[in-house]
Amino acid sequence: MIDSLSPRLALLVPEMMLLAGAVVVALMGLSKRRGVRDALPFITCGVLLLSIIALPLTYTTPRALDAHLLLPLLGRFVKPLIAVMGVWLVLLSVGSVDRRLEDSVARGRQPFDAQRVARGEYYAFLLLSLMGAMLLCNATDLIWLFLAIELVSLPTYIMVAVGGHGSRPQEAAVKYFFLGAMSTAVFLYGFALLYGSTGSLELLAIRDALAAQAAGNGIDGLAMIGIALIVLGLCFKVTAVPMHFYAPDVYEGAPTHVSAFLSFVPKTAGFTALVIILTCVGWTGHAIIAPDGVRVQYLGLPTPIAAILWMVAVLTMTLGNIGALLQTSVKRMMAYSSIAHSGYLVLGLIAGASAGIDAIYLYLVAYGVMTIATFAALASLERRGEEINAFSDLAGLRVRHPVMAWVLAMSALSLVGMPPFIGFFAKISLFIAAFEANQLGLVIAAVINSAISGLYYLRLTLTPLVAPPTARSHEVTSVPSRWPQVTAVVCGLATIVLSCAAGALLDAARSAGASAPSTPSTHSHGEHP
Amino acid sequence: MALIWISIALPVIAAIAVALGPASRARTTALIGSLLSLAALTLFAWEFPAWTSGAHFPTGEAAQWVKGAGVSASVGFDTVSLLLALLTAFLMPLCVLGSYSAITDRVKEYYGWFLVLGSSILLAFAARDAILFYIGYEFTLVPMTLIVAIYGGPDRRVAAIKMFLYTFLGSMFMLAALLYLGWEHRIASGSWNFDIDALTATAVRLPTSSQYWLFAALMVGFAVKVPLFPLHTWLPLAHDQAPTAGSVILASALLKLGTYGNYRFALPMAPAGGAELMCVVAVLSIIAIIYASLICWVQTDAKKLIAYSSISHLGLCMLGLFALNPMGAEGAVFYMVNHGLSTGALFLCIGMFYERYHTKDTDVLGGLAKRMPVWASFMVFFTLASIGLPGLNGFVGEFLCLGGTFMAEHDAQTGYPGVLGPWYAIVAGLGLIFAAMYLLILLGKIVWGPLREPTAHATHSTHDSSHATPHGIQLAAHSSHEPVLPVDLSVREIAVLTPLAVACLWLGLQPTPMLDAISPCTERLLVHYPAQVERVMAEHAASLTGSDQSPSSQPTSNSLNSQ
Amino acid sequence: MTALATQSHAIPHAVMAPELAWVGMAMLLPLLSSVVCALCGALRVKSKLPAIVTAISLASSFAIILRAYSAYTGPVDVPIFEWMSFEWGRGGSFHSFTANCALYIDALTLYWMLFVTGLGTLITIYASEYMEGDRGAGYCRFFFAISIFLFAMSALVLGDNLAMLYLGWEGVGLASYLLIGYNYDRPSAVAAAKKAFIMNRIGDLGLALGIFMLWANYGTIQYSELFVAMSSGGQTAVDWHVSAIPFLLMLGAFGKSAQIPLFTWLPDAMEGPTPVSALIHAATMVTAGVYLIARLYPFFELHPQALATVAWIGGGTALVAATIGMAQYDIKRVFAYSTISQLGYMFLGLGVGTTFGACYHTLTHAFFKALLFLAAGAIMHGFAGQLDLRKLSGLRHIPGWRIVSWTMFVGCLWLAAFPFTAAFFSKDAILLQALSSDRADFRALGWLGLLTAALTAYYTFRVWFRVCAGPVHFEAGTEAPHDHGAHHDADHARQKGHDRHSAAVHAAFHPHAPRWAINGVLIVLAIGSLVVGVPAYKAVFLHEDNWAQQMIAHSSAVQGAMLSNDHAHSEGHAPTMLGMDVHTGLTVVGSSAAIGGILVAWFFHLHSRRRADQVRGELLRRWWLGWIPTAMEHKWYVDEVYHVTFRSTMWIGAQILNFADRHFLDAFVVDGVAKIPLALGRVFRPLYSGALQGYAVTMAGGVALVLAWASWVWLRGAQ
Amino acid sequence: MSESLSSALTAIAPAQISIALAISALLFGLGLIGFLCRRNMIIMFLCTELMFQGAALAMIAFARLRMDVSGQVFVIFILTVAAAEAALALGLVVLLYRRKETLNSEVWSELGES
Repeated sequence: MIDSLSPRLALLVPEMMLLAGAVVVALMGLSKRRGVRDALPFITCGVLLLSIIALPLTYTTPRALDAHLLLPLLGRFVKPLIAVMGVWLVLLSVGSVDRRLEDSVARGRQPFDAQRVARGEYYAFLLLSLMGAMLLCNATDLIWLFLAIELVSLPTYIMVAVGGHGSRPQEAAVKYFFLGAMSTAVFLYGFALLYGSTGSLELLAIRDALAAQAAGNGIDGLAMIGIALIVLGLCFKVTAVPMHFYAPDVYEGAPTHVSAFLSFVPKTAGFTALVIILTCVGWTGHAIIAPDGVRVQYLGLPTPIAAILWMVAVLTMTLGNIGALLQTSVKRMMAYSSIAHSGYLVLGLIAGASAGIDAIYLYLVAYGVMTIATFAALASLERRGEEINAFSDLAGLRVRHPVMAWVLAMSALSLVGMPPFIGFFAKISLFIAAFEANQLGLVIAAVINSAISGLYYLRLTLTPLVAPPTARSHEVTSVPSRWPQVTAVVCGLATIVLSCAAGALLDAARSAGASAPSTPSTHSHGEHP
Repeated sequence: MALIWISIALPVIAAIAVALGPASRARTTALIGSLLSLAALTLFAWEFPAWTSGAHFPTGEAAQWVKGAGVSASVGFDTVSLLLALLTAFLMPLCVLGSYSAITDRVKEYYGWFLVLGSSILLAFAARDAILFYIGYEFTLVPMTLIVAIYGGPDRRVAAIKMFLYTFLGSMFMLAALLYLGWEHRIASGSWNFDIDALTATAVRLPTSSQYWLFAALMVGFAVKVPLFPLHTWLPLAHDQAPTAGSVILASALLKLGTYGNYRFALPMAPAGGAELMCVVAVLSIIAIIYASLICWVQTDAKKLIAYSSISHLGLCMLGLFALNPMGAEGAVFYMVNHGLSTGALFLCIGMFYERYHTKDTDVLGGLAKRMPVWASFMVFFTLASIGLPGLNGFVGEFLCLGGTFMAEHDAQTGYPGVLGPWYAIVAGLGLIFAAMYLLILLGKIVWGPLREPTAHATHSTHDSSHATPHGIQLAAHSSHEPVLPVDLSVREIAVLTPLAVACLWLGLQPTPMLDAISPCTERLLVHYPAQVERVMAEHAASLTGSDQSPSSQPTSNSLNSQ
Repeated sequence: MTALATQSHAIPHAVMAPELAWVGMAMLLPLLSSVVCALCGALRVKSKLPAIVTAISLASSFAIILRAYSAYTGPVDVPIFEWMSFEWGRGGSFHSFTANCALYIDALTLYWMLFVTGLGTLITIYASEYMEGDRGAGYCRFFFAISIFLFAMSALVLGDNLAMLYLGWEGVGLASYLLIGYNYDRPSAVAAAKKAFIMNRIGDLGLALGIFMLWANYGTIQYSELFVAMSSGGQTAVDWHVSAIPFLLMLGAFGKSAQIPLFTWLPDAMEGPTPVSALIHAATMVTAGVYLIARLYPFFELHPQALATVAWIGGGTALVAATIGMAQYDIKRVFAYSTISQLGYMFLGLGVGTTFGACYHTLTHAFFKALLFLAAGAIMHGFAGQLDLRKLSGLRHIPGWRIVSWTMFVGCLWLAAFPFTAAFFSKDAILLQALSSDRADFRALGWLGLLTAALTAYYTFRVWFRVCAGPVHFEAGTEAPHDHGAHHDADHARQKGHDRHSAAVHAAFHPHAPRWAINGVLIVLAIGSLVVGVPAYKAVFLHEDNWAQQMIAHSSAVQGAMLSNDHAHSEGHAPTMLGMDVHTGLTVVGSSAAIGGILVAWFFHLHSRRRADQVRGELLRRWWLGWIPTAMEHKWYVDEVYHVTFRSTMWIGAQILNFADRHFLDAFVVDGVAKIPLALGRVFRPLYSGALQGYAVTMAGGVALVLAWASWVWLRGAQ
Repeated sequence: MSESLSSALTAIAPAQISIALAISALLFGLGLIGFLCRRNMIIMFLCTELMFQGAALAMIAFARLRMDVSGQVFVIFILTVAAAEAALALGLVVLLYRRKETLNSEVWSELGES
């Protein structure tokens, strides 16, 4: 039945499953019985697992190739990545959405009021956001791209507002929403200009048009400004400078499980969108007529875009690392660390073509595992019902919660890039990609930045393991539900186990990164030699 | 090949066993684990075919770890790395045995991390792949920082953090250099491959300017670990705060990673750069010798004194390595092994009296020969070994390093033109006099002289003239369940020190087998240097005489990496 | 004894003789005995076993040396085992560095080993009784160190290459460190031990550099190959590298034999037990410097001024030490300075060219100086550590002390070079060479030597007349009844039964007369001093060749063996002295100096002791003369000068460096760098104030900035 | 018939297109400035809508220039997304108003570094 669908629709089976799941979960959220409401996260996981299983069956290579996608095999790597991380993100949030309401209803202090229950909506929006991220890989034209990006971010605004209680999540939501809307407008205007310059919304057509312009006398101004605006607009999604200002407040304000979601899904979607857009521009570089009339072919992005990305990369890394040094709140520090890691990822963008994209996705795998492990450890602990926020709460965690202390230590060491952990392999693959693009300066900047990051990640390692327990840290107890701890342990071990599979992951990413063969008029950059 | 991986993996398995097993059996499992690893390594060394050929064994293709980035999990030794690995494996059980009475709380973590540290050092020495070396080299930081931060002295966390960050920044420079080298190799041969031999082959053909920066970057990375002069400030703090076994492993195995790094990476990979920077590094190591010796003289804390003394001794070792002739290089490698043995033993001795008196301050403590004669004899023996008394192991290394530095100018004798000369040797010789001075002062204060015990113990020694009270000194001052230690050394402690003493004596009297094993490696190391040194000297002479016809472009450079 | 054919001047080539390996036993036996002593110490043996074992091993090594001497035909090279040797070759040129444990036996070696092991045996027997109050740990440790010393000394003398010499050199330094610091509960002893080791170490550095220089120029450090290379004019370039060799070796020799720059450690070394002072700091160790120069004598002719410097420093030290010796009150300190002074004579002899004179004086000096020290030791042993010559008098009248007094008298006669004593002839040989040399400065040194001889005679007999002659009066020393052992045995105190505290109680204290072991050794040494003079008597009366002269002539320490001997004695004009022939002149002046010194000492220190104090009082009153006696008593303030110039400046330097390292380099530089990112963080902190509009403005500004930068780059690129 | 219509239309396109683009840029700029200056949250949201309309106008102008209908299709989607955001924005504003009784956005600035 599936092959009767047009190839492009056949590829969307996992997304359809998520949609259906979202609807079911939304409805079940309203049921009176507590058991059903408690089962919601596990249903969500079930849906996600189903989509993971369905993917290899439906996303076959021949079908992908004749679906005229810009990066046909990208989905085969990105979609399972998003689904797997989605599962862990859901398990992370078990028991903490609507916790106050559920407890008061359970104790009978409040009658069950379908209006106030938000758990169903939370998981529905979560599934929708994941669906948006998956859809992004199959984008064939600008409209699809714009809708997919919006589908990723709109649900997150609500998740931030709904997830927790008190004024802080709401303040985070309002900031996140307004600044998000502004950045959406920016890259929408960019789309318009790009459409104006290339005359088509089809990504393949845009790529060929831009290549033709490049072959002629260089990409014209309108397209250049359009691409610049798109890149800057998307910087919001990946918390890159100059659009990163929301991140610290939103990560600190939002509940921990939502911050975990924000730190991974929008970042992956953002970088996928950036990869798609920059593939249109192409890393084949552009020809400059040298003074003596010889056409010199330069690898890499056109100079202005490369300059933008270079500036964005250096500023993001530096501001992220420097900002994190002074923080007393763990979640705020994780926000800055997410900014810093985006800075490293932009390095991959500049490298582009074969090495860059693979490095980005390997780094995203590693980054996902590391941050989810950290957030899961934080989510599994609480102090007098409140979330863990300050470093002093974590002091001497080893005494009462040894496993969580070790998970925090392992993930922090992996984030800093300490060798046996996956973080190290991700970082050196990024550096290698940067070398491929002759970016020695950027590598040195990244090296110095990761040395600076040693300062605050070491604090995150040593505080739970070594620091003497303080009065506050004695009150730290574990959350009733066991699932966040399970997530933390699994992701913590993954940081080491995955490093053995670093080679396999890099090869999988490499095959995904290959872009579609262009029409014969322009030469497509060869496979990786 | 399998034996190497077994000897590396065994301590990790033992660490896991310690973590899972009960705390009471932690010590024994740790001891068994480290002994097995030593046995595996000695078995490998027994039928090591390349004892005199200076080649690497086992060579050949190895499992690809990250194929895209060219990182392969290839492992192999040459005689120098095998000797240093044997030194580490030899010291591991001794340290575990030595810290039985020192560590009383969080025992499982201590032995777990200690074994992981040992296996990571072995991995670094065994690695044939630059990134694999980096993994082993870098990961030693985590267990070491935790051991110092958890089990150390009063302000241990500051020392641990400083050690971690200082070495981490240094190794970042080294990583950048290695990656740049991998990139040059990628351009030259088309694919990423981090095998050390391949990288060395490419690095040697680089133009002099890039070799210059490559050598500088590698040098900074390893100078932090060796503690060369300006970058040494973290070592005394780390030693002062580390627990006994921690500072033994830090002094004898971790510092050797720095000198081994120079031997494996900095020198062979950038001969052109190395030849030019040789004077700078030699001057730094000479300053290190004099500077650290003078500071030792005024130290009142025994452990800090030994820490500064190892800075001074390793300064001499580096000087020998940079004398660029076989005599100096062999002396340096030999010195690496000896320094590990004698300084490690000294730290153990200091740990032993620290466990009894809980103070390292030489003003408060003194004349222990009367109270602890056996300990005193061991202390005197090891101090003399590190002073470099002929007949003991320190002398041979010192003599050869000094000789190599001295001979550097007389290339007629060594066949290797060098950059250093007699004046370097004379100043380094002064350092040796200071070495004798401050170590004897330490002996004079702690071992000889009238018996001075810290006040906490005065009450226990009922009448000072009577022989040692049969029962041990009641350590009321410390936590309750501290094991009672006999006044003089217990059998366990003697069992720890005797193998070290025997090793020192044997290496002192019979250095030839080890020297013969090292010499082919050092010759292979210095194969490019005579040409480079002559070039540098020619340029230097040309610049002096102002004549500008000397070819500025280096003969060895080629237009390799133009796009 | 096979007739030693007088060889030609060239140094005989050494023959490889592996079958003579048993001579190596002479070196290894003391090592075995040290191991046995260490075991005794570990097993807490209380008996005299260590002393017996050491004595036997030394006696047997002495026998081995005697047998080797009898079987001696020519220089022999005996390999034992490989110590440090490796080769490397680059491009065809083959280089090697070999330093194996092997023996080089020639006449000089045997000459030295004879008196080293001989005296070693005698002094060990003496020490067995002297140290018996200390049985147990101290006893074993003492004899362990003595055996280590003798192993190292024999390694030094027997070794066939300079590395073995260096091993012995530092080994004897270690032994003297352990033995000086024997009473380790006395801080002064520990300080003296440290000072001795460090001063020796400074000398050792000179020696090490000399060894490297030799290896640099000749490619080998084995004596046989060195002499071959030397005789064939093998050195590569005669520049400062070659001529620096003698000066560096000289520094090593002066460090070990306590000459001018590095002599202050020897008087402090008297802190050690007296047998140690006798054996090490009088007879054997301090002669190592003389042996070194004698062994490598040809190399001292590489630089014209080398031997002259040796002579000048020798002469200078002799005079300075004699002047200080005159003003000391402690008997052992006087003898220590006399040792330095006599060593000065030996170096003077070497400098002016008579290796025979120097070596023969070493031999005679070894015997009579050991005798004097052991006598002093007996006194100290008996009088509870009393060594101040003002508090002892009239010993020869006390029953049981006659042997000690008269053997001491023999020693003093020899030290004062009384005419027709062995020392007179050996000193005469040195001064003869000096005075008959055609160099004016050597002749001046000769006269200086004669003046020092007079001073020596004076202070020697000052001690004897003060201590042994005159009315019987003595005060007990502050030490425990015997001057050894930090913690004396409880049983020993009971056995003596006297109250060890009140030193002033005269009647209750009666000296503890030495028993057969000490008296026996003293007598043997006195006879030895006589016997050692026999070759000189035969040379003077029977006009045969002096035995010592033959031995030295037969070895490498031959004057002018290598270079053409430019200042050969031109028999043309016989050197004259005061109008008479040199020989007769020297005997007349020398003996008159000795006798005059003795008479002056008799007058001041026996006849009228009050006068001595009066003279001293008058000297002190005159301001322009007053400083002399005080300066002499304070050893010309040499120690203080060293302290100020070297020790305190380095101490201040070290404190500054230590402060700089901790506060500047560590706190300021390293922590400063770590604070830069934190400071930057504070700069950017206000950007995150929390206001929504604030973020929006910054974002818009950021976008504008990035677009401007991109367009600027683009425009710049497009031109 | 359609060709003549399109050919007729294209003749006038380039001149008018720059005016349309200028207006869209003006709209976008006004929206941006309004968003930055006004404190009232509803007005801020309206300004974002204004920016959306600016983009839509640009899109229509280019569609007109290229005589390609897909640009206008994009505009329809922009309107739908803008509507979705409007719903979400107002819901959020109501939530905030219920919490803090004011629409001023400066009230919401407790998070952030002091």
